Amino acid sequence: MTEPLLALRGVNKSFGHVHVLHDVDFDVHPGQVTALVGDNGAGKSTLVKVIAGIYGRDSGQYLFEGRPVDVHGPRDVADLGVEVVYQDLALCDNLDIVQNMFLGRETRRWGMLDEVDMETRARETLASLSVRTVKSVRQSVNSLSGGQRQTVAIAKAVLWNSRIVLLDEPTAALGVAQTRQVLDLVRRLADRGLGVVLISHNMTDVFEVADRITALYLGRVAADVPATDVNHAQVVELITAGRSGALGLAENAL
Amino acid sequence: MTEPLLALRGVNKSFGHVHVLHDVDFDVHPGQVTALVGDNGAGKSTLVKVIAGIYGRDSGQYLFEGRPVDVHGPRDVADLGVEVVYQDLALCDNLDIVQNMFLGRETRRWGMLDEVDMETRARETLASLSVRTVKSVRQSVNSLSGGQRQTVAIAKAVLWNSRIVLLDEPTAALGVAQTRQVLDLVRRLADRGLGVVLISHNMTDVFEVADRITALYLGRVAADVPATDVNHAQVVELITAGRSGALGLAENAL
Amino acid sequence: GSDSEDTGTDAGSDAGKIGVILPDTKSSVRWENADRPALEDAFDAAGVDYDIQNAEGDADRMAQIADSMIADGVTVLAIVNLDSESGAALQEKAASQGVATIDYDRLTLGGAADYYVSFDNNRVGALQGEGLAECLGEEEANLIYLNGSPTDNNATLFSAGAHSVLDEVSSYTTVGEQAVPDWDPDQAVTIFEQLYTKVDGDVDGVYAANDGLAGAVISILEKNGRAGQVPVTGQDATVEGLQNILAGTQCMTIYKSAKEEAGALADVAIALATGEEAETNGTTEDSEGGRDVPSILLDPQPITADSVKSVIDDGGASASDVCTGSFAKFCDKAGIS
Amino acid sequence: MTSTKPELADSDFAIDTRTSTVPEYLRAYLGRVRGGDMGALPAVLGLVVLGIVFSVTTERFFSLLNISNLIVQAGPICLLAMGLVPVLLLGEIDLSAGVAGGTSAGFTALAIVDHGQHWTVAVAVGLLVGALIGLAVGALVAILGIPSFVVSLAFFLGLQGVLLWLIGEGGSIRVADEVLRGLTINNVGVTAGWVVAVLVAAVFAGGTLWQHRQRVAKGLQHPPFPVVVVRVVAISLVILAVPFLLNQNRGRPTFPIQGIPWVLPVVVVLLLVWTFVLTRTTFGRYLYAVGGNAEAARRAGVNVVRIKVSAFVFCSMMAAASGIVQASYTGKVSASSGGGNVLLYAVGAAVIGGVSLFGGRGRAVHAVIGGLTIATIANGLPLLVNESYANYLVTGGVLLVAASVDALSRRRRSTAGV
Amino acid sequence: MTSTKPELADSDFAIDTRTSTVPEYLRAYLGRVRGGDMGALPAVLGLVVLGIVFSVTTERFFSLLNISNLIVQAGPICLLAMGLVPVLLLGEIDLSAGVAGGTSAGFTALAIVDHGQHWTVAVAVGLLVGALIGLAVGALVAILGIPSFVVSLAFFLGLQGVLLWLIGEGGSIRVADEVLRGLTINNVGVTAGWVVAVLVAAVFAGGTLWQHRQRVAKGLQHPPFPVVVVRVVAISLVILAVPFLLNQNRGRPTFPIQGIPWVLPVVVVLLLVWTFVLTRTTFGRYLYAVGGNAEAARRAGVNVVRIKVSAFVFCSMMAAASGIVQASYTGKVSASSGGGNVLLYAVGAAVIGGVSLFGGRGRAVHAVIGGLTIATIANGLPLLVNESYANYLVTGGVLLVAASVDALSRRRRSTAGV
Ligand SMILES: Nc1ncnc2c1ncn2[C@@H]1O[C@H](COP(=O)(O)OP(=O)(O)OP(=O)(O)O)[C@@H](O)[C@H]1O
Ligand SMILES: Nc1ncnc2c1ncn2[C@@H]1O[C@H](COP(=O)(O)OP(=O)(O)OP(=O)(O)O)[C@@H](O)[C@H]1O
Ligand SMILES: O[C@@H]1[C@@H](O)[C@H](O)OC[C@H]1O
Ligand SMILES: [Mg+2]
Ligand SMILES: [Mg+2]
Repeated sequence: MTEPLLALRGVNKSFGHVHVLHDVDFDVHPGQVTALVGDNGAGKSTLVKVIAGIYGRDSGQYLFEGRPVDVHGPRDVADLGVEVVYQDLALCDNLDIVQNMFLGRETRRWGMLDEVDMETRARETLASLSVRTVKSVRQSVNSLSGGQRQTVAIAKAVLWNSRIVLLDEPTAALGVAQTRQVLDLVRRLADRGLGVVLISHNMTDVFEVADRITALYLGRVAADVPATDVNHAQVVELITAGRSGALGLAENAL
Repeated sequence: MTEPLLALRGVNKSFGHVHVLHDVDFDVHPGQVTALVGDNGAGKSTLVKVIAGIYGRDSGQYLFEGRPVDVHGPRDVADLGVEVVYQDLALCDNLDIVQNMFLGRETRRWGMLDEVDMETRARETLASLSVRTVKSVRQSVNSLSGGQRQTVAIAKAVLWNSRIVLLDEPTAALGVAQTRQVLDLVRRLADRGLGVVLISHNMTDVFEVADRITALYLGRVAADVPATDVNHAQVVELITAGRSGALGLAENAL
Repeated sequence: GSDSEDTGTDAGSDAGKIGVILPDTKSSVRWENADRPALEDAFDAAGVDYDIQNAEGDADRMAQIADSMIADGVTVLAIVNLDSESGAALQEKAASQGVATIDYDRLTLGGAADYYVSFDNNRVGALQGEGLAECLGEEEANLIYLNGSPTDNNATLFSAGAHSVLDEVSSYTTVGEQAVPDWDPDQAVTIFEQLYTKVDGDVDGVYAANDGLAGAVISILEKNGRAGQVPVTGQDATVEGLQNILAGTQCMTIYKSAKEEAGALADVAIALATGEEAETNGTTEDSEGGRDVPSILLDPQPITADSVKSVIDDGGASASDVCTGSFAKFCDKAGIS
Repeated sequence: MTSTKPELADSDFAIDTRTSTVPEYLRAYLGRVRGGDMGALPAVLGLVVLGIVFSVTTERFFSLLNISNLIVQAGPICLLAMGLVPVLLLGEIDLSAGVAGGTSAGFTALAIVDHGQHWTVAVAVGLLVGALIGLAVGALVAILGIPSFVVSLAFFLGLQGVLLWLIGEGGSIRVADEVLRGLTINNVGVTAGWVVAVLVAAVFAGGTLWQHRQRVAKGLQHPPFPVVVVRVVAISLVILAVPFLLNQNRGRPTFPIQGIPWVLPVVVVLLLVWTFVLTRTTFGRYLYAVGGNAEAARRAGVNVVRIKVSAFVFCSMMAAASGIVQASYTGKVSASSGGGNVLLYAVGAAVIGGVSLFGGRGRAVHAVIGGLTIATIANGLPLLVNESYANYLVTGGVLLVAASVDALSRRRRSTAGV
Repeated sequence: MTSTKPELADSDFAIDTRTSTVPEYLRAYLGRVRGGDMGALPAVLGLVVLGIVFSVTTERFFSLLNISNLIVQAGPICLLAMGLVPVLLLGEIDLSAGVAGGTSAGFTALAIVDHGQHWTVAVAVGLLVGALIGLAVGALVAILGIPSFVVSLAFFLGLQGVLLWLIGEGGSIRVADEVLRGLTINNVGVTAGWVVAVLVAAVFAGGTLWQHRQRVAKGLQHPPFPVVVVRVVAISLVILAVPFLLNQNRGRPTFPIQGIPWVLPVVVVLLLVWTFVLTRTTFGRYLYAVGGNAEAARRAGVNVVRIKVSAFVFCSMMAAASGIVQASYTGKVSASSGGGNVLLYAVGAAVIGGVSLFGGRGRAVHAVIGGLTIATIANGLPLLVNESYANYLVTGGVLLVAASVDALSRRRRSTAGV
């Protein structure tokens, strides 16, 4: 197997007295789709936010291309070439679609915002994601439907030449056609050599695109296996019980 | 077929110059699960909010048990016995789980909030929805995971003895087990004689629980048919193209 | 509490401590710039322990300071009240704790002060009125009144005093009158500019309650090319006022010597603290309390271009402050150095 | 839906219902504190720091006389800040509360002076005026939807006009009533003070223990019993310390002053009332809900307009109470009563105490702690500096220090880096 | 990801890129207005209503002399309110801006009086002082995380101390410089006024047309050409009306006054600068983003701390400019400069103009319109009433009316009942 692009080792994270992540090891491999699965509240989004630099770690290592890196905030992570679609979307409701998509990466011309360029590129990217019924890319995002908002968040992340893309339940609010587009996109990104992490509760989707599956159970990694080594039922067992046959956490760890 | 419990006739709704709902007729039958399907941005959530009294109508009738009713806000609708789970959840982040679940319907004893009663009932309802990993029902909801939040919103709606329950993509963020519970719940509610409306992009779920399917296309009702009369592929066609064979909007309406 | 811990200078250690509460910093610059140093000098010279505070225009704060001072062992308390009622309440409370009180500059109607040391505020207004009349002469004249803060009792008295003089002159017409909130010179400019605009500039004299307001008036007169042509009154003999008088843009001001007033206060306070009778030069009737308050009353002096020098000679302002920049040449002319 | 009573699996809310051991409880508490959830702790810390600074720099600060001064001086700002709490909880502001207090007090004073009314009637008139003002402000905000900053700015100005008109330029009205004036001058009798304090302590202890038993009986989340006992004992001691200290003579030998100043029970009672309203009634619950997410509250059927209007009404009524206490202290109502920076200080007090200006977070006790902090600054400073400019400078500086202690200790580790 | 250029289906953004016809455009515009999205329209409406009321009740209001008075009087509040915009966009507040302006102006005046500096140097000193104050406030807010209300309240007090100390013995400091004083007293030469106005109108027209062509060429959303032309002509006419009116003599025959007051170009230039910064630079974009959703902005890599600190720095620098203009008008800096209610009025101006106190919404021009509204009230009232109490009452009332016009017209129909 290739060396992981990004790796966490022994990461712990608590909120006050709530210990959410326990000694988590997690790898992102280039050219692969890693599905991160787990029950509600297992700690998937927390893990994503730790990777994204939104939350600090209480302990544990953060390695990029095998080297430990100092991560102090989302900016540092973005500089490594990591893009994230958050479950809670994180859009600025008072800004329009274009402004949200380019937030923090505005293109400029003579020091001024190049609205023409940004608007054109936003339009293209959205069209490629089967966005329909959006009347205008200059609509403010608070007037968008749930699925439209999610599409904007996804479009925002894939607009850049990044090396890793993390998607936290990106298709939860999407329609049939849009979900199709996003799954295709996920596959395409991995085929282009990016490391892709996909969080989803939909096992059909997971098995369709994932190369590896990492299962979290109550904040612990229950399994990290090639997708071809497990079946649907086993993954569901890992998610709901933390173990499935030989796979999963040792009895005493539960 | 039974008389509809709740019916909309010829409803139109615009936001500024964006015409979102066009002459929509919509029925909710007692004892049935009506699936409301449609592409992202088709107007499903808007329709739900019109029914819930969140948005006023620009025109059209609102009938309850065949009689026109005056609806001026969510309170009026709640008084009719209609409960809603909104897609955007609408929880107060600064309140805890119990407080959110009972918001607007607090139980009181000697004029004071009866925390003991509310806490007990909240705990029971949540347990019945397979909520796990929530450390305490006194946790404030802003510290909950996406799925946990969604469960709280659902629990809030089913806590009451209502006559109609509208659920806008209630399982979008839920895990496998939790989704199971909610689908079972939906069926149980209908079996108890309630009118249930379920919005979902997941066709498998729709076909599992729905008695009728209403498809919206660009704000127009493309079809309103018994679930047994259509198949998966037809519904997807209705959603994405507005028509499927003889079903759907007339060519010139598109 | 006991007074023994006081770290006062030797002479006054058993005289207790004297507290003075000044009213504010905004209505006039005199309180912090003239009265405070003069009081400090007087008390230092007498060798008594003292504490001088400023209530920042807030009667509530004044009551708090009074409490603190009493808690701190002050036995004689002098106040410049912000209005009679709050002063009276404060004095009543002080008296109930065995603390003697003095009215400084402003008489507290219905109060309990043992002594009153001051100039007469009604008289100040009258002097302003007389000054303006002198600058205007007998001819027909349209007057505008720019009064002090509507919430300051003194301002009401000043205005009444001025009216009592000017209303008697039949050739004068009042064409505008307005109070300036908080004596704020910034707001005063707009208010005056609008009063001026309202009569289309048809103004011949302006009653401004103090030098700060006078400065605001002059600013607008300058803009309209009429500074120096329209006489303006003032009060307090501040640097700004004296400069404007020298430059000919202000008609007069009122000089209330802080040195005299503070010295008188110190004498009375020390007498009270040591249990002696203070020397007074009369009594003032407190119409509300129905009593005559033993008083030391000093003379307010109207100041015009000719008498600016007397203020400086008296130490009411320093020549170096007044004669800066473009004003040096006027000082030379007036023989001030 | 609650007819079925499913067994609660151990992973569900197990931790929730079990009695935790004392060390577990303390660890959880520390965890919460480290997580940034500390209630009034930082504000109290700021106040303590301030107290220490003043006692070190000026010897008089900790004298009995000064402490009782401080209590009286803090009364009006505590009341005003407490009144602002419901409005701030909504994420709104009421710039007019200060002058509303002045105006109401003006009516109260006039009722006594000009109409010879009994003080109870006069106070009722004042509170009524406050309520009407609040009704007007609240209606404009909640029904017309004008931003509360602008509405209350307009009332801030307009009410100064009303007050001026009421008492005339430069004038003022005396609080000519023994009882009202006594509110800030007189003290509760020594025996009465003891009796009341003991009663309050007993009721508090009884209530807390009863509540604990309730929760244990119903299998709800509860702290370990020893923790409850320690808390009850500690708070009872604090309550009893009040008469113990204030019943000593703090006047001069010739003018003995002893007993609890009447203001204290007034503030304490209102604090209890507001704590009750905010935590135990639906109105209080809805204040938090609307402040947290007005749309969610509306969807839940909360009558947002009514909640908003009521908040402004109660705010102005508390302001009226504050204005009356202030008038009692100053002995009069003048045209500038409640004007100036009174309101800014009160809002500052609430914010320092821990109330959020963005709505949804804060308690009545925060306002009192913040009010005490501001009053302590005002009380301690004259003991420290003289010149006006220094006074301003030091006030600003000390305010900043008090707020920094709060901010620094409140800072969440969770969002910080590793 | 943008390497593939998919054909845009008709349903995608068809409406977006097509040139709409004029009736279509107007219908869409009306729809937007009815939907509550009206920009500065309601504020302008409020201002117009106010203007009509004053012209009807007092004959002097619409005289040329008074209009130029108004322009000068509105200068300082417009500048201050504009400075507050970036801070308000963040959802923060700066109570100290007014006195920061007074203090900065104090330094400027002293640099001239005591140190004989050239006015340019003196103004630079004032702006620098402003920047430093803003830096301190901003750092405490953004880095320590103390609520801006409290930090700026502390500075509001502290800076009054600084100003008192600065002014010292003299009690006030004159603005002893012809140029600075001329800012509010003198006028732009008649010819120069015409030249500048024509130039501005030409640049505006050219810029707008060029931008329109750009958008049409790139196939982006754009209004129909006739609409653009009408807008260009209308605004150019307004620009040219200024010298047309103000170049007439408005003084008395003996002392002719004509030309555009210097304040006007100063305000207009700063308005253009701020409009540019807010709409065309990343800094401006980030102000909106942080105000709309600070966490989203942080996740997008925006340096939130830097944005916040800069906003406070710019705010205080604008306040310094405002303070200097005010000092020029008053002729001096005094202890009360920038104190009192100056700041509340400025915030009120911004809010009336359409800036949200909750952050994320507002433009520079809103501050100017709101500032004009407040200045109009202060300008018209002394023409109307004399009694102090009536003055307060009417000010409050008029403010309320101006704000109601705004609120009522802004109310969204969408959330109302059927
Ligand atoms: N700020 C916080 N404070 C306290 N607890 C938190 C906080 N954030 C998350 N948690 C808790 O941490 C656990 C993990 O949450 P997380 O959001 O990572 O779950 P998840 O795996 O993404 O679940 P879902 O599938 O529902 O999105 C949950 O139990 C949640 O309640
Ligand atoms: N407040 C609003 N202002 C303007 N347009 C709006 C507003 N709310 C919704 N819309 C538009 O109305 C259309 C329907 O939105 P709605 O939320 O009802 O879609 P939906 O069917 O629920 O979609 P999804 O499956 O993505 O949740 C969308 O195109 C949306 O952009
Ligand atoms: O001297 C004056 C003082 O008496 C008054 O109260 O305030 C203004 C001053 O000018
Ligand atoms: Mg999650
Ligand atoms: Mg939806």
